[in-house]
Amino acid sequence: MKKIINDPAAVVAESLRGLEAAHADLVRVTYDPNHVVRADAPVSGKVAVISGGGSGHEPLHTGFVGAGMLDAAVPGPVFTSPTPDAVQAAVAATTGHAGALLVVKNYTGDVLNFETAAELAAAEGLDVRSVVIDDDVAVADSTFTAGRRGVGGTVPLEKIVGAAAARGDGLDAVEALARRVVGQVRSIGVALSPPTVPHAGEPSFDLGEDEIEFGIGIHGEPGRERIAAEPADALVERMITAVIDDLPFAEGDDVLLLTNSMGGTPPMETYLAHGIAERLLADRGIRVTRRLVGPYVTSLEMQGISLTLLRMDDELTELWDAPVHTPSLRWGA
Amino acid sequence: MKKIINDPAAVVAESLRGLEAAHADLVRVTYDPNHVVRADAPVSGKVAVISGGGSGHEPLHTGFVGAGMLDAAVPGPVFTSPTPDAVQAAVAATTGHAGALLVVKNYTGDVLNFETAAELAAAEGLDVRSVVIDDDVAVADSTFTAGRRGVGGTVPLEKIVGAAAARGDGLDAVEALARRVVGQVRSIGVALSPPTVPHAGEPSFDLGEDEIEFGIGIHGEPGRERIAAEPADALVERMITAVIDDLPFAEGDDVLLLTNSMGGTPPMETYLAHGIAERLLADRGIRVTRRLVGPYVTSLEMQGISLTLLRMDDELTELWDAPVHTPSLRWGA
Amino acid sequence: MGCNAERAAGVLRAGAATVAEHKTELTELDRAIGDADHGENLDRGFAAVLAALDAGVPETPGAVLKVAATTLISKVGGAAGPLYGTAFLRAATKLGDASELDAAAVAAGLRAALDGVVARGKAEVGDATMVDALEPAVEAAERAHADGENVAAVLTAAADAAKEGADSTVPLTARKGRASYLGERSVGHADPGATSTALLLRSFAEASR
Amino acid sequence: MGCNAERAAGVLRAGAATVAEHKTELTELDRAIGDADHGENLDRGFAAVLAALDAGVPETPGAVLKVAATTLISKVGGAAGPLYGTAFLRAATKLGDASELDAAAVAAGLRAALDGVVARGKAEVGDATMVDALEPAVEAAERAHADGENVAAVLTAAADAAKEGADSTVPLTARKGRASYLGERSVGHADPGATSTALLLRSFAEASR
Ligand SMILES: Nc1ncnc2c1ncn2[C@@H]1O[C@H](COP(=O)(O)OP(=O)(O)O)[C@@H](O)[C@H]1O
Ligand SMILES: Nc1ncnc2c1ncn2[C@@H]1O[C@H](COP(=O)(O)OP(=O)(O)O)[C@@H](O)[C@H]1O
Ligand SMILES: [Mg+2]
Ligand SMILES: [Mg+2]
Ligand SMILES: [Mg+2]
Ligand SMILES: [Mg+2]
Repeated sequence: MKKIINDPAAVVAESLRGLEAAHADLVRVTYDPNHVVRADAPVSGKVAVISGGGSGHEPLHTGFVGAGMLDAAVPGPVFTSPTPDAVQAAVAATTGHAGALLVVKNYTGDVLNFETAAELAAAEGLDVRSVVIDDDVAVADSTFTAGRRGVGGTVPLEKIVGAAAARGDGLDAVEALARRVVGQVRSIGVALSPPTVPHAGEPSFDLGEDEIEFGIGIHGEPGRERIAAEPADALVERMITAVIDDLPFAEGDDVLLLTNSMGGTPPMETYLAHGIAERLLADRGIRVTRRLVGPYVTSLEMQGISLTLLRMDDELTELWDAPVHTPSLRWGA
Repeated sequence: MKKIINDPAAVVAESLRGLEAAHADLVRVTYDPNHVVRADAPVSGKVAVISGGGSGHEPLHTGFVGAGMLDAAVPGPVFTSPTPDAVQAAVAATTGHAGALLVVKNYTGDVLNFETAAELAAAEGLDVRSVVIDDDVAVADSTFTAGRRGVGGTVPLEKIVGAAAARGDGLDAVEALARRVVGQVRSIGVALSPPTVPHAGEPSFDLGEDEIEFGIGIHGEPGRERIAAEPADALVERMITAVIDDLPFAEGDDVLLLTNSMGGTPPMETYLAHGIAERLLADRGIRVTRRLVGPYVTSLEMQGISLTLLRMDDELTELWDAPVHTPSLRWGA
Repeated sequence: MGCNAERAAGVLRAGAATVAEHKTELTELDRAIGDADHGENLDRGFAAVLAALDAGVPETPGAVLKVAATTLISKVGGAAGPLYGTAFLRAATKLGDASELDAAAVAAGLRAALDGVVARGKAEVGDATMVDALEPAVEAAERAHADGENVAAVLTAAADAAKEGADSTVPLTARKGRASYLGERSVGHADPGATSTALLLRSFAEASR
Repeated sequence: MGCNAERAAGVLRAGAATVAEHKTELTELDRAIGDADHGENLDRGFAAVLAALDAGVPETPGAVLKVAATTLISKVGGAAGPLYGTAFLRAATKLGDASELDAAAVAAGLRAALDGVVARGKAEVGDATMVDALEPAVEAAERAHADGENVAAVLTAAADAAKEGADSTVPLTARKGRASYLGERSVGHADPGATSTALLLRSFAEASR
């Protein structure tokens, strides 16, 4: 394992120091328990939107803290959910009588820890709700699994919900909007190489020189199947088909397309895949009205990409377009 | 080699298709010869700022085309300078009587090809100047080498010169400003793993599990020396010292700090390195007044980072802060 | 022979030592079918439990377990943190403020722990989770107690059954937690949480002798 | 025996075939001390030269070389593109509109090519560049012509000297181009551009027989 780190145990806190130094105008970082809140928190009268999860997926979530998106992010250890006390600290720093929405990716650990934090916050008289995002079509949603995972769809979810909170929507409305977005966003990922968790020191899985893990999770969890390496055209078609067939998306739909690098895949390949996805969607009569291309939900240095489709309408489009000013997503500001 | 590509020979054009699809509001892409110009080019009466070079360094330069930065980018084949006809096409699409500045990274191929293009443009009566950036302190500037390479400093150079052109500065002023920036920007890079050029199919160099290439170039060219892997604190100190000692930067200086991922290094490590660099600069009484952290000048999927310092003053700060709206750098818009 | 607060603390210290010793092994198991952090997570938590106990051992076994519970909840994270935390919390609540535990209390505490884990995680035996170790352990403990065994013997019976239960996860397809994403590919691997449960119970049994 | 436009085109076609054949080898040399693209770059350019000649061979050898020059300038890129392009352009200019070339013209054309490369790239013999192959080649060609040799023999002498010159770059420290970044680490490797120059001249010599 070669990484630009010191002590594997300190990697999250030391990375947060860099974030803090780089974006002191946007965020405030508190350590132990680690949480990142917008510089002007708490914003009085506003529903707080809070997310978090294991670290190693940056910019998710810490890079999305700021005006128009998250009020707080709670980064756990690498690939490990934060603990309830950290979530509670973030709630305390951002949440007033308007309440808070916790955006939780569907992993057993995240769900359990955020659930516990929400209970604790409720006990202190705060109105804190959770929405669980489970957009990964790789995992069949059945009683035989922990359910679909939360992956790339988290980015548009946080952006859109953050915009709704910013324009003054109440907690009921923000929560309902979040559930609506969760209902119409789907993703799939592939990996070409494994990530290496710093404290583990070894790649999280082995992948032959000619293999691709299709339906990878963002922690290097395996997906649907291991397939032979194939040209980008075939791979992206396989991916987009899995996503479209799931919801399903249909001819005439307007969609947001997020072509996401898993970290180790550089812009050249990410844009290349994006171009193919746009073409395939056009072929199917699905209109891409908004797009985002780049590393937004990463898995350390894992090579791979994910594709996310969110069915759009006027309200979602307006909320997506609303100003946002965070370390990693910025427009209109 | 595993990459998300189809035919290695088509990788640049196919990636441009994705860029075009994703940012049709910002850029226009022309193929064969490949060049990317801002959607509203030519901007009448404005000095055109044009750059280019081998592909594989995205977002440099194509991701910086748009209002407030580049009028055109000319992407060559991977790691290979574009040819004069492509540069000429970009000049033709963007340049009027106000003339154009070509921003050229100091590599023999780029210098020769852009030089040829400038001669051809001059022959057509256009006032086209070139500025060569050579900010890489890894390479001693002597008659025994092709001179310092142009690396990370290209980003602030293009941003600042682009802002000057946008506010209406004439070609003499823009050219003089460019030379001033080149005179006070310095960079150094390290690699932890090699890039693989698509058509070559093999990593560009071999690096042992415990080795770091110190002073790497952005095409995987070797640098000063191969050192043993070391903790981030020591590595970043080695880097920042090399940069500071070179200009030299001194106590009391205001600087812009760019902590750049070479592609395969994820945000967690890039921010971690940034935090260390900020601390070391503060220790030396050098004030970081502006910063940029992320993958801005990459070398395909190479793991590594570079640090760039630019000595700032009021004018450069104002130009850095000026609105910019490109695929990969956006603020104030 | 009963078990007072000091002994309870000793039992937890032994658990912490076991986790530290098997940290790499647990993480390796988690690498195969999860995300390669189970040993790391538990060790972070139990090291904090050690530190908390070093700072002062509470008055009753129940209070000792409560310290462990809150520490694990706040330090372990992942799926295992809330689950182990709940287990210790429910056991602590069950034990109340008794100053000494007998075999009956130990068996009842284990049952409460299991109920807590199931309430939170909704796993059943056969899903290839820590429940596959804990449920047979509880049953064995109850049988041993019914047979009139003492605390150490009750815990030993639990540990033996937990070990068997953990081993039984090897041929199973995981249906809860991260490993469930693997589907049939989880077959052939011991569940990390079941394994850590068995290791912890073994260390508790040995420390209670 | 002179060399008309058709023959000149044949010579270039032979060059293109050689470049295609040695593409991987040239890229490998460039991987060692450069950026692993020299074979690829040249092959892209010469394939385009082939296509241009297939579309129609111009009237004179000079015009043939000019087509090669502009094609190489626009298709090769990198350092080698402008340098080879300049070489062919200067040679073409030197040859003027003669319809046949004799040995004197070939030697003079080679000299013009070398002058162009040096004017653009500012390299000297010993810097470990294509100049290390081209300069001795030009001198050998001039000697052969002075000795009364024919076109094929002049080119053969050039090719032999170029090969020796290319080999002579192995122990050198590169001082121009990308390889110069390596400093002493460039020692022990043949320069890719010198090697391609030698290969091209060899193919020209053979095709002109
Ligand atoms: N729903 C559940 N019920 C019971 N135990 C579970 C459940 N989900 C996961 N586990 C246990 O947690 C273990 C994984 O713990 P750990 O690796 O620390 O957390 P994470 O999976 O979040 O990284 C599994 O091996 C399994 O025994
Ligand atoms: N200044 C120069 N003068 C002469 N030849 C040069 C010079 N710089 C580079 N070369 C030649 O160019 C070759 C490299 O060509 P190529 O790999 O195609 O371009 P690049 O280095 O831009 O990738 C070198 O091997 C060398 O022979
Ligand atoms: Mg985990
Ligand atoms: Mg090159
Ligand atoms: Mg785990
Ligand atoms: Mg080269």
